[in-house]
Amino acid sequence: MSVVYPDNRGRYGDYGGQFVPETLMAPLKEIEDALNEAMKDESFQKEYRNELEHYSGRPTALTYADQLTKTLGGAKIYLKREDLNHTGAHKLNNAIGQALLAKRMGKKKIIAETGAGQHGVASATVAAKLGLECKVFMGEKDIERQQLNVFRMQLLGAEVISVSSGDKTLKDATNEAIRYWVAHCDDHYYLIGSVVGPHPYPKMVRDFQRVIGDETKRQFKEKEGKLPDRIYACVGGGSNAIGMFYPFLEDDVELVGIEAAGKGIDTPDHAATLLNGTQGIIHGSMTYLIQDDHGQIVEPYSISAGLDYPGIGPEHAYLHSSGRVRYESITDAEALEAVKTLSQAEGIIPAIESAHAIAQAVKEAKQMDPSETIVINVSGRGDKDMNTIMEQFQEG
Amino acid sequence: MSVVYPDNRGRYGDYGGQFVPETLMAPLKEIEDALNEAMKDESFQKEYRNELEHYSGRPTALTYADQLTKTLGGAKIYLKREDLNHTGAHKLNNAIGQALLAKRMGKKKIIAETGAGQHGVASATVAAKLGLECKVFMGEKDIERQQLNVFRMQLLGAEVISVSSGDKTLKDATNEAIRYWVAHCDDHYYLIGSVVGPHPYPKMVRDFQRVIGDETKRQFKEKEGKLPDRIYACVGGGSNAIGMFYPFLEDDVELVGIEAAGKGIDTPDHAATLLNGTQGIIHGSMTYLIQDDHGQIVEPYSISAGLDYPGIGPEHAYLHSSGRVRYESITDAEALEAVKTLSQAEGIIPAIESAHAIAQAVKEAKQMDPSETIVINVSGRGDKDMNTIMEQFQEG
Amino acid sequence: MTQMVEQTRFQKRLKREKNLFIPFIMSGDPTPEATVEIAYTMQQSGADVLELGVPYSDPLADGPTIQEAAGRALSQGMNLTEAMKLVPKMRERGVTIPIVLFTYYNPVLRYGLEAFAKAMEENDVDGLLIPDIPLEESEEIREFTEQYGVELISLVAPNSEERIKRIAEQAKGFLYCVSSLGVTGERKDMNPDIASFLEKVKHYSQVPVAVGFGISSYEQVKLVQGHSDGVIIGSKIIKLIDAHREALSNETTRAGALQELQSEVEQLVKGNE
Amino acid sequence: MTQMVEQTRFQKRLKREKNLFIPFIMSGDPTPEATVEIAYTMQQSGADVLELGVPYSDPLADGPTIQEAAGRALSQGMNLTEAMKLVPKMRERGVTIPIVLFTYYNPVLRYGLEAFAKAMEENDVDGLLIPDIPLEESEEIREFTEQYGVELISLVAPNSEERIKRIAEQAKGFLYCVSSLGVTGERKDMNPDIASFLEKVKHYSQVPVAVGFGISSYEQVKLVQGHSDGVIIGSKIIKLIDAHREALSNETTRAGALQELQSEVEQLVKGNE
Ligand SMILES: Cc1ncc(COP(=O)(O)O)c(C=O)c1O
Ligand SMILES: Cc1ncc(COP(=O)(O)O)c(C=O)c1O
Repeated sequence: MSVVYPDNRGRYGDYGGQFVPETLMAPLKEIEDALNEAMKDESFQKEYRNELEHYSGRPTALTYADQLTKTLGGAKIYLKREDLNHTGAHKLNNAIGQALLAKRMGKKKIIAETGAGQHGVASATVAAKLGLECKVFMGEKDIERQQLNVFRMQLLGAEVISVSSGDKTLKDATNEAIRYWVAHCDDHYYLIGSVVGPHPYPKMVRDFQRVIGDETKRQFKEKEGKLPDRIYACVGGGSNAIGMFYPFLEDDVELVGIEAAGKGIDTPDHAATLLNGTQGIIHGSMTYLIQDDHGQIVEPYSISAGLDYPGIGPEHAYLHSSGRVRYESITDAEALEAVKTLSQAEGIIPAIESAHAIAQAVKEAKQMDPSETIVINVSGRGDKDMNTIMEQFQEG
Repeated sequence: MSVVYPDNRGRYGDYGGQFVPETLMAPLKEIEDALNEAMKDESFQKEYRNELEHYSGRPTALTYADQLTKTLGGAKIYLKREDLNHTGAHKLNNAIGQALLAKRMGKKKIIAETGAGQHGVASATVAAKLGLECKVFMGEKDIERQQLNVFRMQLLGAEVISVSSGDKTLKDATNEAIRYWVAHCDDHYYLIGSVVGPHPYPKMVRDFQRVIGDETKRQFKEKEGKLPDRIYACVGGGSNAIGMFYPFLEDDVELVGIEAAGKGIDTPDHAATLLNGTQGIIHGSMTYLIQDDHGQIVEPYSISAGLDYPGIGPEHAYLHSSGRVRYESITDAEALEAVKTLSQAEGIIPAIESAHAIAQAVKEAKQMDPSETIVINVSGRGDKDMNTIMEQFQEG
Repeated sequence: MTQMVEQTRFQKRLKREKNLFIPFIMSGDPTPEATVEIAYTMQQSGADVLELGVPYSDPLADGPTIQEAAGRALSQGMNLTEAMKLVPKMRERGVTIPIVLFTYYNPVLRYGLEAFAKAMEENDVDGLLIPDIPLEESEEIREFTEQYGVELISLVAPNSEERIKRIAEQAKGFLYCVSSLGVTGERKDMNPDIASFLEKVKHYSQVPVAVGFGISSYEQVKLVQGHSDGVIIGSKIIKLIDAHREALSNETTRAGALQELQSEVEQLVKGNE
Repeated sequence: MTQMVEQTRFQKRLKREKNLFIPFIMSGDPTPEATVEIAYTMQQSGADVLELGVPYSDPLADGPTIQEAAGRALSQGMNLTEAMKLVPKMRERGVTIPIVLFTYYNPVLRYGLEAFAKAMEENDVDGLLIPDIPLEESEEIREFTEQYGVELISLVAPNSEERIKRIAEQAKGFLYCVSSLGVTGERKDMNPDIASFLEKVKHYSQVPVAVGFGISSYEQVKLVQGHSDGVIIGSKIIKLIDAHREALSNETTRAGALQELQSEVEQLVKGNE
């Protein structure tokens, strides 16, 4: 792979970097050094792959969506089944990698931020598995909305720390996790859940998630003897998307990232950071974000808690500006419809996040030729969303 | 495998058979013939294995429980991860096999019974996947208790039929499914969820579940170069247990099935059919069941909806009588404690059903020598049980 | 088959072999006492054989009407032992037609096969019908019913196909033909293929062929009698009884209710006059 | 580096280089008008430099006290533009000490780097402190602050280690030493290793070395002054101000409150007499 970013300042073109308080420069350097060394160490790689295979159950399946393909009558559709990972989403790939790194660095305690609780659960899970202490920062509002995930984390032995600053949601939980880390970076490792944050996080999380794309490439070739024409993935922070896209960046494959349009990209209630945001800094990284005219960060909106983040990974900002990846957006209503579509056509209830990618793919697959092929990354399963989906369908 | 039962009447020693109304004899014969023919057909076998691999994500991992082993200081513990299957339990193995058979038989409609909803979800899932119509019979009481699973089945396109006869739970849902089947057996296939019911169901479900044991044998040999000393599995109807045990029946491996002792095997509130029940007929099969002095079936009790069945598969009755499998029982309280134990030691939240097997294994592993090895079948994940577990821990 | 010379109790009590009317009633519904009287009333209404149901917790061959009747009977404390005890009382009351016990297999197993067969004999039960044992599973109980002189009634269904011959050839008492696929309970329409099905059954059967499941009107009775030797009426009878539940439960109002019941049953099996 | 001859605005306004007292106040907390008066009061209490905070939605280097002050200021409509406009008013009121704008980087980017530097000059702002850009990311803004004569204040932390030299050597105005790992806010105990850390910093620094984060009592002020050139006090000052929130918000009661505030601040930095 000859993609040469990030540069040594952690920049992807104009994006990325380390916009953090001075106090964090040392811990970031420590992580970067440890990471570089670990990634070169065959025993670390082996340990990481071992946990992916024998703990999380990788490789995840690449499922041919027989009925969906037939119903739409267009491109041949495959689903990359990240929903089959232990704990139900791609999040664990990264959590495993970082937790192993933390352990290698001699850190006995990890901290993590979470919105809906998916990354929190993944972090609590690997912490339990590796015998680390785990604190999960979570907005007060999210704690109320996601009681089951809160309990799940506690059952796994993690401490869930309620964050009452700001809007009391994911962005604030992240702020608070960073604040806590600043004060405790000597013995705590901060396990970020997506390709966001200061360098080396976006790169590290990408490298722990690229297993999605690497596997897909191999599996797709086995099944079809070629590469897919297009690949779809939803984009919140952007980790499942970059994990899927990265190994295909230099191939002749169209890559499509789907943001959450919430109630509509022309309303204030959306989370379409690239399509409707502006350049700036969030959580230590230069990227796109949703902000007001004075540079105050604005609370985004999406029905899916995992896409409801006002920033986006800097590599996506770069791939957007370079035009290598096409970004689209899908509304709440379209995503919910796609949940239904996939459930009834394939017996797979996707996470609402993933349903954004499905909705866009369904739109486009119809227009494509049956000789063309696509892959949709099903980043997670919908079990966590059943209450939301139920409420929505019962209202509507 | 030279185990020669069931005989041609579907008997496992004294147990099994076809204690059904005359009207069902023809459909049962039709299934038996179709099954025998399909099992010999390499293309059917291939289709079945293909769905297991590329849809459900098999083989499921065999995870070494590093921390649990170290904490207990006894036998080396492995976990067979049926929780990693699509839809979260071993149930799908069987649902896939039977739905493929139904399709092959030209049936466009399937019916299924469900208690907590796990087998209902598995059936609705494969029905969606294979384009079959699906009706799921579920007791009125269970519908109230398991609203999310009801909605999940509906989202998958299944019709959930509320059963208000009898105790309005699983036993009655099964009765009602059988009644419906009797009237509609010309175009409906009845997809039973465990190794229960009249011949050929117990054999068929076993043969679709034995993939658990076959994989375990191969994986364990790869990792340890030998066979495990003991294997543990929980027993409700008995499908995950028989699926695990069957390939080991002729090996020098101790097999332990764990029933639900509910509030205690010496109280009326238990579901320990073999240990505390008596011989009789339930749902078309001669086996053990929980009944009163007049042969009326008694509603069993367990905190886990999947073990809360008054009968048990006839093959278990046979293996119990022959002494080949040792049966033990675990109370609600012990199972809940085991949920916590596994969650915190390994980052795996098991289904409460599976936790019964874990609890027994934990008890015994401590007493064993570190040179000995055991496998616990983690039949499903605990997500479905979070409300129950939360309530229990908040009460306690 | 050398003992065919001696007639069974059932055979002795059966007065004719054509146009049989076989009502099904549930022991203990609405009360054990009422059941005895209802049995007698059935005979008065023209019943040729009485099917006496034993309530069971899991009656999987039955539709809602009989399920509910079983539920009511269970809550009256009815069970296999008690149901058998009703038969001598019926005899005392004057019931002379054959009485066939209808019970699921599990209570029988629980009772003990031989003990049960012996108890049937002692209580003057003439026949036994177990809806959840097909021919293949009937060997064990058959041994004892034969030993104790009880006719084990067999069932055939429209989908029995090549099994019909085997079942019909060993049928005892009468052969119970299930009218159509499904559980007990009323049906709007009769199975249109019933005629050819019944012809086939009659061809093999040595005993009267009676049709049950879903018969609930005089028209259906007529239709079925035309092709067979008799009708079995269950759910409809249970409903007629249930309409008088309170009156039948109460000793002072019972006689009147029985009279009404008798005329309703007569209308059902004999038509409007 | 040939223009080193000319003094910056900051340097001109800084009256001494030892025992500096640098209070932090939040623009718009409790009101914009009050902020102007508070600034003057700080000068009266002995402040040598004023750190003027600009509220930000996501102040990730700040503890709860300053976060909450920012929240109050934001709800007063305060922002980067408005905060700069306060400075000429402070000058009018008589504030002659250097004023350093404290703002996170995102509002600055949104404003536009050059436009912002120019606006700082126009509004007579002397220095700029951005807590979320380390040396490595400061190049772009530095170009413009230098062009418009604004001192870009740098921070060093106890874990800066080999970075200390690089940071200290290019420090402007004063060098902000973070007392210990963590965000802004009071601390019970001071970092015991602070002395050796400060020695190292002073060794490389050409400008006064001031210590901030967590200083909240006279004892701590004394301790820190002993090892450095000054103290920066933020959260404690915000709390003192907040205790007078109502009185300060109201024009008729403001003067009295300011007087009390002055004596409280003096007590904090000068001790009990
Ligand atoms: C299932 C699922 N998909 C996608 C996302 C979005 O994250 P990312 O864009 O980093 O993949 C989340 C975040 O929680 C998620 O749970
Ligand atoms: C996770 C899980 N384990 C075990 C069982 C018990 O069934 P069986 O004994 O057939 O494996 C169930 C039934 O729903 C289940 O969901």
